[in-house]
Amino acid sequence: MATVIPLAEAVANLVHDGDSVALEGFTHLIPYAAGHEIIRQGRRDLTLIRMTPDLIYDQLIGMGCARRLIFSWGGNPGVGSLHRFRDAVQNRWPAPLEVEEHSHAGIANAYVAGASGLPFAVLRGYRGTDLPVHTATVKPITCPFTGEELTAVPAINPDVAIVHAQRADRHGNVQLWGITGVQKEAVLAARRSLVTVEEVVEELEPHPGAVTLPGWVITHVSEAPGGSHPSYSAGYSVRDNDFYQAWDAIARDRESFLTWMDEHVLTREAARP
Amino acid sequence: MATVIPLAEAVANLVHDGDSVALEGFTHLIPYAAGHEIIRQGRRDLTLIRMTPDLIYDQLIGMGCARRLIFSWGGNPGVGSLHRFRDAVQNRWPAPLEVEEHSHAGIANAYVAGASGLPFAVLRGYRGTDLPVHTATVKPITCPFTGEELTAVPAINPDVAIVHAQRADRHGNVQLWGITGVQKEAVLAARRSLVTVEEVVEELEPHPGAVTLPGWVITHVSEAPGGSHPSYSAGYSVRDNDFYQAWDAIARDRESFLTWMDEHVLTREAARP
Amino acid sequence: MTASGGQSTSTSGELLMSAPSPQSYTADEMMTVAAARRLRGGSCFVGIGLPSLAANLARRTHAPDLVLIYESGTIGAKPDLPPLSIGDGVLADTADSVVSVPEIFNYWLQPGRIDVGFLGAAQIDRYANINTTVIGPYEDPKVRLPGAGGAPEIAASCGEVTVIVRQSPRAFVDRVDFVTSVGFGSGPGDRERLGLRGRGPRTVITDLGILEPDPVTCELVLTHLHPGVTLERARAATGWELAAAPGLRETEPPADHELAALRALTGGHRS
Amino acid sequence: MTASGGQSTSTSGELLMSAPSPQSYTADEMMTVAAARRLRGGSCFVGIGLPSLAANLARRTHAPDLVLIYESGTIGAKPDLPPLSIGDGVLADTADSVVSVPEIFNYWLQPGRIDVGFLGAAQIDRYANINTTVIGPYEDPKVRLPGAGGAPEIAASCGEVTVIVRQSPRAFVDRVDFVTSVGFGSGPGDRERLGLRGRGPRTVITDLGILEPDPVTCELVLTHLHPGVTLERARAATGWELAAAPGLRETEPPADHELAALRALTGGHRS
Repeated sequence: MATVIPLAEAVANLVHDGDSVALEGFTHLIPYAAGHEIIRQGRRDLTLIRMTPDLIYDQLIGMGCARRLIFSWGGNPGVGSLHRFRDAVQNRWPAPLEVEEHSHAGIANAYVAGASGLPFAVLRGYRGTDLPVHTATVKPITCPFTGEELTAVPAINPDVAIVHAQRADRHGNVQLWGITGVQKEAVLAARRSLVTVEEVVEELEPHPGAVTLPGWVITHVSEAPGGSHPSYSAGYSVRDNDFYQAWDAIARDRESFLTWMDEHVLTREAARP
Repeated sequence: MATVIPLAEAVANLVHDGDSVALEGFTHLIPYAAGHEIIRQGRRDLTLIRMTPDLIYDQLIGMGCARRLIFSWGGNPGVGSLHRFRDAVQNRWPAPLEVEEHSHAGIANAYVAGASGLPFAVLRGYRGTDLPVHTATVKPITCPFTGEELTAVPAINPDVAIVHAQRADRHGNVQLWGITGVQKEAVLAARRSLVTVEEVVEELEPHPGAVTLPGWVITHVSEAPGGSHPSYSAGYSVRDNDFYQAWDAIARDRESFLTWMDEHVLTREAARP
Repeated sequence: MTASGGQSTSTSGELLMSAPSPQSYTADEMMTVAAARRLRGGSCFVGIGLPSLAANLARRTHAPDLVLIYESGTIGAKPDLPPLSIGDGVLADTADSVVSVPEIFNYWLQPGRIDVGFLGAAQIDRYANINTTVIGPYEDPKVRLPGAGGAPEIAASCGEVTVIVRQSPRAFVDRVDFVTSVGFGSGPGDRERLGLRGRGPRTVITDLGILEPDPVTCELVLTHLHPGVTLERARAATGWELAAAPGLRETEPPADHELAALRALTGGHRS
Repeated sequence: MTASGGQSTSTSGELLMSAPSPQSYTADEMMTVAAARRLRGGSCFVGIGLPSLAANLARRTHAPDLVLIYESGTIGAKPDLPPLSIGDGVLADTADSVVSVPEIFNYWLQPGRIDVGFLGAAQIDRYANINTTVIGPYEDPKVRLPGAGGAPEIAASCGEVTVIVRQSPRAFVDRVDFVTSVGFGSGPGDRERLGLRGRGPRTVITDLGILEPDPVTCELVLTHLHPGVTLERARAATGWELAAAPGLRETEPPADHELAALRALTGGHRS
């Protein structure tokens, strides 16, 4: 059964140097507060996993937390490039970044395999592209019935999965709705998990489109109101498009990036409700 | 876009002699009314597919509609055996019945593969059982990353899938909730599909736990209020346990079965709302 | 049979009525209480019929937090009365989460997330292999049973398996006619060789006593006799040379509160 | 880039501003209108940015029943304004159904259920292969682009593909530096050999004209020039010897109602 504890404590318990960590949330419910806490705690050598590394991964990479990135699309959605990600790949600043690159369908299925206790997943994908040339974790597989050749990707089973949700009850049962992305799969695939929530409530009322994660498959739940900003939590907040635009200028320059991080992340405490 | 037409017309359009037909609904929302219409129209040589062939398949088999059955559990839930199914297998009455037998996990994954446009699915299953000895559609497959041996089953892509749902709108968008079983997969895996519904409404209101099937993946929708009896439609009806009990005596004897079918199915018209 | 086969139907489909005990409870009540006691908490993948009754009894007595999972996709169901079918509305209405059937098998059962799988059987053999498919040859069966349902993968993937089945020479056979669900195959090492990740059947609870696999040979041996049952009677009800475990004990009889809770669940009439 | 890359960012990340046309509409408006016209109905898997704008324009003009599908899992979204991100709340709020990301790729895209895939590109080559991954060598890139997102499987599995991209020698290259999404590979027969089941790119719409694959060679040839654009200018903006199709025509200029609808979508400022 998940225990409901403060965010700083949860991150300290769950995320260690060298871990593989998946922060998921497909443009919605992105766990920014938890990512900031990882930065504050100074974690290093992480293998960061995420379908759509966006600003939070730009920040983790730029602050030197990551050694390796497993991803399928790395950009500032609706704006352009991630400058810290680019600087790491192109100039090895602040540290070299290994990349393992997939398509969305590939990573989504790798999480499905991870959640399903299977060593690999099968899809129609990658064929004819240059991805398999550079990504060793893409292999052909033959259908034992038709002889057709398809593609296999290995399961993703992160050490830790972190997601943000609308609410949880005191037993750590979690409810999220709207665009729910690949979060259920990430949590079920991981060895340990943290769910940050907008609020902890007495009882979870049924909600259309809601996905429920029972507390017994989650390690920790932490209250982090607004913890998905500048992304959004349907029913609680809207996307801060201005910040996504502003990030382009902040992150373009190493100095302005570090100054911003110092002011807005490093010297702030995690919310302690 | 699905067209909303009367049940008799929909069955006549979609189900032909020799077709493979999946009537799904996992103990809930079982499409009895559609099954009865298939019997009335006198279809023959069907390959019937269903995870849990229960009374409706007992009736189809006993009335001689089926040549072959693909299934994973054939019984009268909570009561005992299906006497018409047994009589067909043990005594070839009224006709011999070929069986292709799986586990629930195997059929569920075969539908998933069918819905996903893949020729096969991979699971941890069947190993060590006698099922693969008798079921040719179960084969070993090796993980290209770990070398581990797992099990593959071929996709199920029925000619026709038939399911029952709570409601649809006039565009044929369908909504079902409660235990939703494998119905989405069956419809998406099939070449043609029929959804019978408790009612056609002006607008589908959001409902917790609801699955929505857009009209453009459905061929026909037919109004069939009470069409899941003696199973149930959450929000509309409850399971008629007495009928499930009573069926044991009705179906045990060929004569009493035929008399019952004549009286309750053959001489009744499909509802024409 | 996990999928709704009814209350452990015998091979001919009728309920096997166990002989009344001299005690103030029936042999079936003893069996159900003994089975419920084995569930200590965590999560349980529940077959309908006797397993469902015992799991609900456990939740009503010593294991209120036991998470019940049914193959219809209901996770954390809290029925007031044991459901009549695996897909009763009460399971969905009281569940923490209802998921699709593919999801319950792929995301929940297959990864070994569920602590205990709770199965019935038509036949069980000395290595705890289970048959719910056919009596006699597959191609020309003497009795066609309902089939596998969820059982093969429950038996493979749950942390461990508990079997509840009435003991008789027809049900307890030397070798099952058809291996629907693997216990220990042909003996030690078979589960590992097959890649089955759960520990397999740890307990077989009957109306006469409790059997457990011998730690060395994996053969089912008698570890408990229910009050009033003799070793001879248990052996006469078993189709192989049933051995008694060194520490063979008598089962603790049902406590009053256990019987009261059970009878409340079965509506007063004895199951 | 299907996954949110912004409005067809150039290889250096800035928006390529096309030169204003002498007409009462911009070249980008012509491009968007021409792209919208290609969507006749059915279903469309929509990348963010220019594809999303054009798809929403089609829904507002001649194709009100066009089913928009975004990789965030929203099926049948009906946004009032084009979303800024692929996962904008408005997509979920107005959708007929919202499904998980694995489901949108596995149950909806992969089986070939979706009629048109609508993609942007950073580079495109003569066989309509698309690059959104790197400029320069992969291990030591000159420019690191966002990557594949949903594009490889959209390009493989949709009934056909429409590409919208501004035409320049940097973007229209003889051979892409990295094949992120396959058009026709190295030419005829490659899609079949690779087992790609969709028909591939049928139309490439730019700010200068429209290109289509030659039915025999699969090479992109110019079939339409937008009003005021010369063949020479289109050739100068192309990194291979661009051929004109036999029936090269001028694109119908945007109608007033098309422009009005487009400008309503972009909030008055020209996209």
